[in-house]
Amino acid sequence: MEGLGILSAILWLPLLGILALFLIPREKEELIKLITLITVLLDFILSLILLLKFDYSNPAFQFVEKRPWLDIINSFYFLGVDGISILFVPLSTLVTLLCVLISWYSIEEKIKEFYLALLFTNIAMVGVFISLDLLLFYIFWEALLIPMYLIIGIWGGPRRIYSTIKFFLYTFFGSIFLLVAIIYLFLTFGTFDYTFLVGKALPFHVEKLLFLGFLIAFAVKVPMWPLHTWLPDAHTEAPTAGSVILAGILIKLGGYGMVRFLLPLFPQATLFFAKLILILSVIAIIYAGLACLWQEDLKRLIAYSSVSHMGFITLGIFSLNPIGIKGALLQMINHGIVTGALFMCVGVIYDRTHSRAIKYYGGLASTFPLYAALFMVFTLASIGLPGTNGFIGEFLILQGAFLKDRFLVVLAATGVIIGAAYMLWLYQRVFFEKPSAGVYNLAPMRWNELTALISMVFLVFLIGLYPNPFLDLMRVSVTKLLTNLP
Amino acid sequence: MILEMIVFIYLSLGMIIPGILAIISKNPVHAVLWVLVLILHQAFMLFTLGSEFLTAVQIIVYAGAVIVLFLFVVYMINLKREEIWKVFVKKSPLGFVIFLIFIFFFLKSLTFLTALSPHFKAHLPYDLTQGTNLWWIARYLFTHFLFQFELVGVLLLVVVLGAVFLLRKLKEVEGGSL
Amino acid sequence: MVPFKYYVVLSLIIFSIGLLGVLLRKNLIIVLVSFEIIMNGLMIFLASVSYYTKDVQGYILVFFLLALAAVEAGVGLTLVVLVYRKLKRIYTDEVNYYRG
Amino acid sequence: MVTPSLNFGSLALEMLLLFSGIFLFLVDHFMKNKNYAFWVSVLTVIASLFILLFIPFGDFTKAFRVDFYSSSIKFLLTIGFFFLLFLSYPYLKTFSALNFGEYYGLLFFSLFGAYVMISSQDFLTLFLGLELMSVSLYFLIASQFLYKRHALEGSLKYFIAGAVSATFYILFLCILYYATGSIYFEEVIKKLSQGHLRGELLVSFVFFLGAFSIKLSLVPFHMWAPDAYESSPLPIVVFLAGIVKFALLAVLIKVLILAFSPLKLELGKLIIPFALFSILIGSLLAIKQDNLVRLLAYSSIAHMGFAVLGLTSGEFSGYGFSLFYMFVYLFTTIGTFALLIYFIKINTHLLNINNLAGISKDFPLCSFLFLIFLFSLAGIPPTGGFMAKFYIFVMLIKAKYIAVALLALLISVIGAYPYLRVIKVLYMDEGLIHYKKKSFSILLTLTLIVATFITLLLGIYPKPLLDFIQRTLFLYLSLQFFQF
Repeated sequence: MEGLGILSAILWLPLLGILALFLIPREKEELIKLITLITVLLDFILSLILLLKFDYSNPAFQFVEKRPWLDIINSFYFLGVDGISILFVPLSTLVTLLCVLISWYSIEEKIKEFYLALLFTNIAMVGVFISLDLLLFYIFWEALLIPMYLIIGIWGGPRRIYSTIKFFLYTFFGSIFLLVAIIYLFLTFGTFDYTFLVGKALPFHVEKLLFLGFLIAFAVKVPMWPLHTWLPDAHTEAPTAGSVILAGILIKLGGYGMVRFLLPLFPQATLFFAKLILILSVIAIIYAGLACLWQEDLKRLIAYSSVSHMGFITLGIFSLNPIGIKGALLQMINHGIVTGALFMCVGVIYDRTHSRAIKYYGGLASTFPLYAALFMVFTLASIGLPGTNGFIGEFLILQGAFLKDRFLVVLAATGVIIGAAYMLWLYQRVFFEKPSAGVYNLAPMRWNELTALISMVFLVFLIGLYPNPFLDLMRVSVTKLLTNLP
Repeated sequence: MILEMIVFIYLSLGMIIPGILAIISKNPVHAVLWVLVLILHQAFMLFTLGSEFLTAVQIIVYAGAVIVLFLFVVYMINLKREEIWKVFVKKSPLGFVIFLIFIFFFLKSLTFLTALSPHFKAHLPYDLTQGTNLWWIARYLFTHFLFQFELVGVLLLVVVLGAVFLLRKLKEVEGGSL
Repeated sequence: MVPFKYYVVLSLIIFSIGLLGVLLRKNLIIVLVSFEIIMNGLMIFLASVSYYTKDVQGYILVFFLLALAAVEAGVGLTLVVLVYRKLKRIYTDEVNYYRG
Repeated sequence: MVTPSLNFGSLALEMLLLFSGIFLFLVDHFMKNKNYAFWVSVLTVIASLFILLFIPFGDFTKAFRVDFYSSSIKFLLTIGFFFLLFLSYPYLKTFSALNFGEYYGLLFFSLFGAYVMISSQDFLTLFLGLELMSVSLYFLIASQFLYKRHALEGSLKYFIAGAVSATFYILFLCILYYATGSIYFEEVIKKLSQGHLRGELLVSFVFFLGAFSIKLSLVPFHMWAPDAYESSPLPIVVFLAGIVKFALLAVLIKVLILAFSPLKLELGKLIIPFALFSILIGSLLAIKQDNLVRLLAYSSIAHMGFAVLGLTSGEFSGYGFSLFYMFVYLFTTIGTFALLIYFIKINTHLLNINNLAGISKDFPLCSFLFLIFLFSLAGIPPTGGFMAKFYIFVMLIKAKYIAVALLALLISVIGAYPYLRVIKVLYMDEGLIHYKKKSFSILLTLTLIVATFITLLLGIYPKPLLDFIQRTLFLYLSLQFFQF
C-alpha cells in the first residue's frame, strides 16, 4: 500500500491539532477550544467516511497499511480494520468530540494542557483499535495511560490523586503480563504481525500461560470482577470528560482485546477458560449490581453499573457463538454511548451544584424538566428497555449465552432486574420526591451540553430501533473469527 | 637455606606486628609510624624477592614521600581530642561479616594459590645472566608498558593539580547554601 | 629457598589486617593507612610470583601499584584535610549528614 | 625482542583531550573572564568529533587500540559530553564561584580516563583509565563545598567506595596474573578457550564484577551513589550517571567479549541477582526521597540494573541493547538535568520535590518537558525509555529468563511510582509560592530540544541508532574472531 491511507489520516490528524495548540499562546482560550473542536470534528468526519467506504461483505482486513518500522525485531507499522474494529473507530472519535463539547465551559484551568491531553487520547484510542502489529498495539495501549493519568489527576475531584495513581499502577501492572506474552509470541513465531499469528498452533500449556498473560491485562481494563477496584475510584474522581472517555472507550479496550486477540490466537485455551470467565462475569454482574444499590454517590453508582454491564459483555464474548459475540460488540458500543451520556448528565448538574451526593438532589424533574427527560432516556437505555439500544445488546448477549449455559443466564438475568431496580431508584431519588434546596435556580443547559446529549439520544434510538446495519457490519468478521475455534 | 628462612621470618614478623599495631593504635601518628616500619620491612622483603629497584622505589616513594605526607596531614590536623575506646572502632557487624567472607574465600583458594599454577606462562621472562633485574624492568617498562607508564604520570599530575585546585584556589562562598 | 606458599600466606595475612582496619576503624587517617597496608600485602604477592617464575610483569605491576598507592593517598589526604577544615570531622561515623 | 608500535597517530584524540585539560589548568590563572574555558572546551569537543571520524585504527604498544568498537562508543560519548558542556555553562553562570577553567580541565581528564579505558587492551591500562576517570571526579564533586559544605561528605564516600573498588580490582589483577601469567585480554581468552582455569577465572571475575558494580552503583555496593549525587554540581551528576556509567558498561561488554567470552553464560547468571536487587532497591528507596537529585540517584541505580540485565543472556545483540539502553538513559538524564539547572537558577529550594508543587502553572513548557522525561524514565511508551526496556525484555525472554523478566517488570511497576509522584506534585498539587521566571539561556534551550527530540525519536523510531550499535558490535566481533 502506497501513500497515506485513510487510517493513518484518522490516526495522525489530531497530531496536527497538537502542533497547532503548541503554537498558540495559552491566553487565547477560545481559539484553543475552537481548534481542538475543528480537529476532532474533522477526525470524526473522516471516520464516518471510513465507515461508509467499509465493505461489510469482506471478512478480511481493509484499508491495510503496512510499512517497515523496526527491522531488527521484524515489527511493522501495520494498520487495518475489519468488522470487529470498524465500529470502534467512529465511536472513539465521537466520544472525543463530545468530550471537547462537554468540557467547553467546565474546564477552567490549564485549558491548553487539557485539550492537548484529549487530542493525545484520541490518537492512542484510535491507534489501539486499528493497529494489527502487536507491538504497535501495545505502545498505543500503554501510551493511553499518560493522558488519562493526567486528565484524572489534574482536573479531577478531591480524591483524584489517590484514584489516578491507583488507576495507573493497576493498569500498568496488568500490561506487564501482556508485554511478556507478546514478546514470547514474537520469539516463538518471529513476528508481531497479527494476521500471521492467527491460527498458528502452540503447545497447550504455553497457550494457557499466554492466554492468562493477555487475559490479566484485558481483565484489568474491562474490569472483570476481582480486578475492578480501580474503576469506581477513577470514574468518580475523573472530570466529566475523563469519565466519559473511561466509560466510553477505555474499558472497551479490554473487551475489544478479548475478541481480537484471545479468541483467535488461543482457541484451545479459550475453550479451557471460557467457563471460568463466564462464572466471573456473572459474579461481576450480580456483585456490582448489588453494590450499586447502596451507593451514595451518583458517579460511583454509574461506575459500578459499568462493572455490571461489562460483566454482560464478557459473558457475551465467552459464550463463543456468533450471536453472543455480536451482541457483546454491539453492547460495547451501546454501553459507550449510554454510560458516557449518563456521565455527561451527571457532569451537567455537577457543574451547577458541585455535589455528587444523591441525597443532595431531589425533585429535579420539576425544576429542570428538559434535563430530566434526557436523563430518563439514558436511564431506560441503561436498563435495556425495548426500543433503546441497550435492549438489543443485552438480548443478543443473553440469547448467545443461553446456548452456552442456561443456568448462568438465569443468574445473569437477575442482574438485569437488579439493574432496573437501582437505576429506577436512582431516578426516583434524584428527580422526584420533594425538591431539595440546592436544585432551584439552576442555569439552563448550554448549547454544548444540549448538542452532546441530543446526539446521544439520537444514537440511542437509532441503534435501538434499527440495529441491522450495525450487526451487518460485523457479521462476516465474527463468523470468520469463530472458524478458528475448534 | 636456614639463613633465608630466618630472614624471611624476621621480615614477615616485622610486617605483621607493625601492621596489627598500626590498625589498633589510638593515635594516628603512631599508626602512621608503625606503617612506616611495615613498609621498610616490606622494602627489604622485595629485595629478598630479587628486585633491588623496587626496594629503592619503595623506600623513596613510600617511606620518603607518602608516609611523610601522612605525617604532615596528621600534624596539620592536630588532633587534640583524646580517643575513647567507644568511638575507636565501629560497631559494625556488617564489616565483620565482609571480613569473614574474605577469610573464608582465602582459605578456600589457598590450595590454588600456594602451588604455582600449571598454566602460568612467563610472557616477559628475564635472565639474570644477561642483565640485572633493574635492567630488565627498565627494558620492559619503557617498551611494552610505555603507555601505562605515561598514564601513571598523568594520573599523578591530575592528583596534584586537583589537590591544588581544591585546597588553594577555591574560596568558600559566605552564606551560600544549597 | 623459602617456599612460595609462605609468601602467599604472608601477603594474605597482611591483606586481612588492612581489611580489618578499613572495615572496623573510624579514624579516617587510619582507614587510609589501612588501604596502604592492603596494597603492600598484594605487592608481596605479585613480587613473589615474579620471583618464582622469572617473569618481569609482576615487578612491573608492583611498580604501578606503588604509584597507585601514592595516588590514593594523595586524593584521600586532600579530602581528609578539607573535611577536617570545613566540617571539623575526622571520624567516619560523624560524617553522616546524608541518611537513607 | 619485539619492538612495540609507537603509533602516536592513534593517540590523537586522547592527546587532544589531555592537552586541552592541561592548557586550561595553565592558562586559567591569567584569565579574568572565565567564560573562555567553555569556548575552549566546545572547540576541543568539536575537534575531537572530527578526529574521531578521521582517526585511523591502530595500536599504541600492546596496551591501547583504536578500533571499530572503541571509536563508536567514543563517538556516542562525545555527543553526550558535548551537551554536558552546554549544561555546565549555565550552571557555572549561576554558581559563579565555581566558574574556573579547572572545572572543565578536570572534566577533560575524566573523559580522557574513560577513553583510555574504552580503548585498553589489557587489564592494567583499563585500571589506570578507571582510576584517572574517578580521581578527577572526586575533586569535581568535592568542589561543590563552596556552596554546600556537606558535598565533601559525598565526595569522601565516593572516594572510599572507589578505594574499595580499586582493592577488589587489584585482587582480581593478582589472581589473573597468577593464574595466566599475563594481563592481556587475548591471553585470558586463549586460556579459556583451551578449557583451562575456568573455575579460577570465574572466581577472579567475581572480584572484577565487584569492582565494577561499585562504580556502576549496583546493589549491594550502591550506598555511595545517592550521597555523591546529591553533593555534586548538577552537570557532574549527569557525567556520573550518564557518561561514566555508559563508559563502564561499554568496557564491561568489551571485557566480556574479548576476555571472558567462553564464560559468558556463567557470567550472565552471576550478574542476574546484582541486577534484580538493584532494580528492586533502587525502585523502593526512590519512593521516599524528597530531594529530586537523590530520587534520580536511586532511579539511576534501578536503571543500571536494567541495563546490566542485557548482559545476562550472553548474546551479542543483548550487549547492543544494553548500550542502547544507556544511550537513551544518558539523553533522558541530560534533559532532566537541563530542567533542574533551570529550576535551581530560579530558586535553590526547587530541588526539593514538595517545593515544586503547582509549578506547572508558572512554567507550563518546562513542566511538560519534565513530564516527558519522567515518563521516559518510567518506561512508558511512546518514549525512548520504553523502547530501551522493551529490547532488554525481548533479550531476556529469548534467553529463557522469563521469570527474571517478569520479576524485573513487576518491580518496574513499583519503580514507576516515584516518577508518578513527581508528576503529581508538578501538576496536581496546589502551589503556594509563585516563582518569577528567569531567562532561559540559549544553550539550555538547545540541549533541551535535542534531548526531547532524541527521547521521543528513540521511542518511535529507534531503528537507526540500534542498527548502528548492532552493526558495530557484529563487525567488531567478526573482525576479532574471524581472521579474513
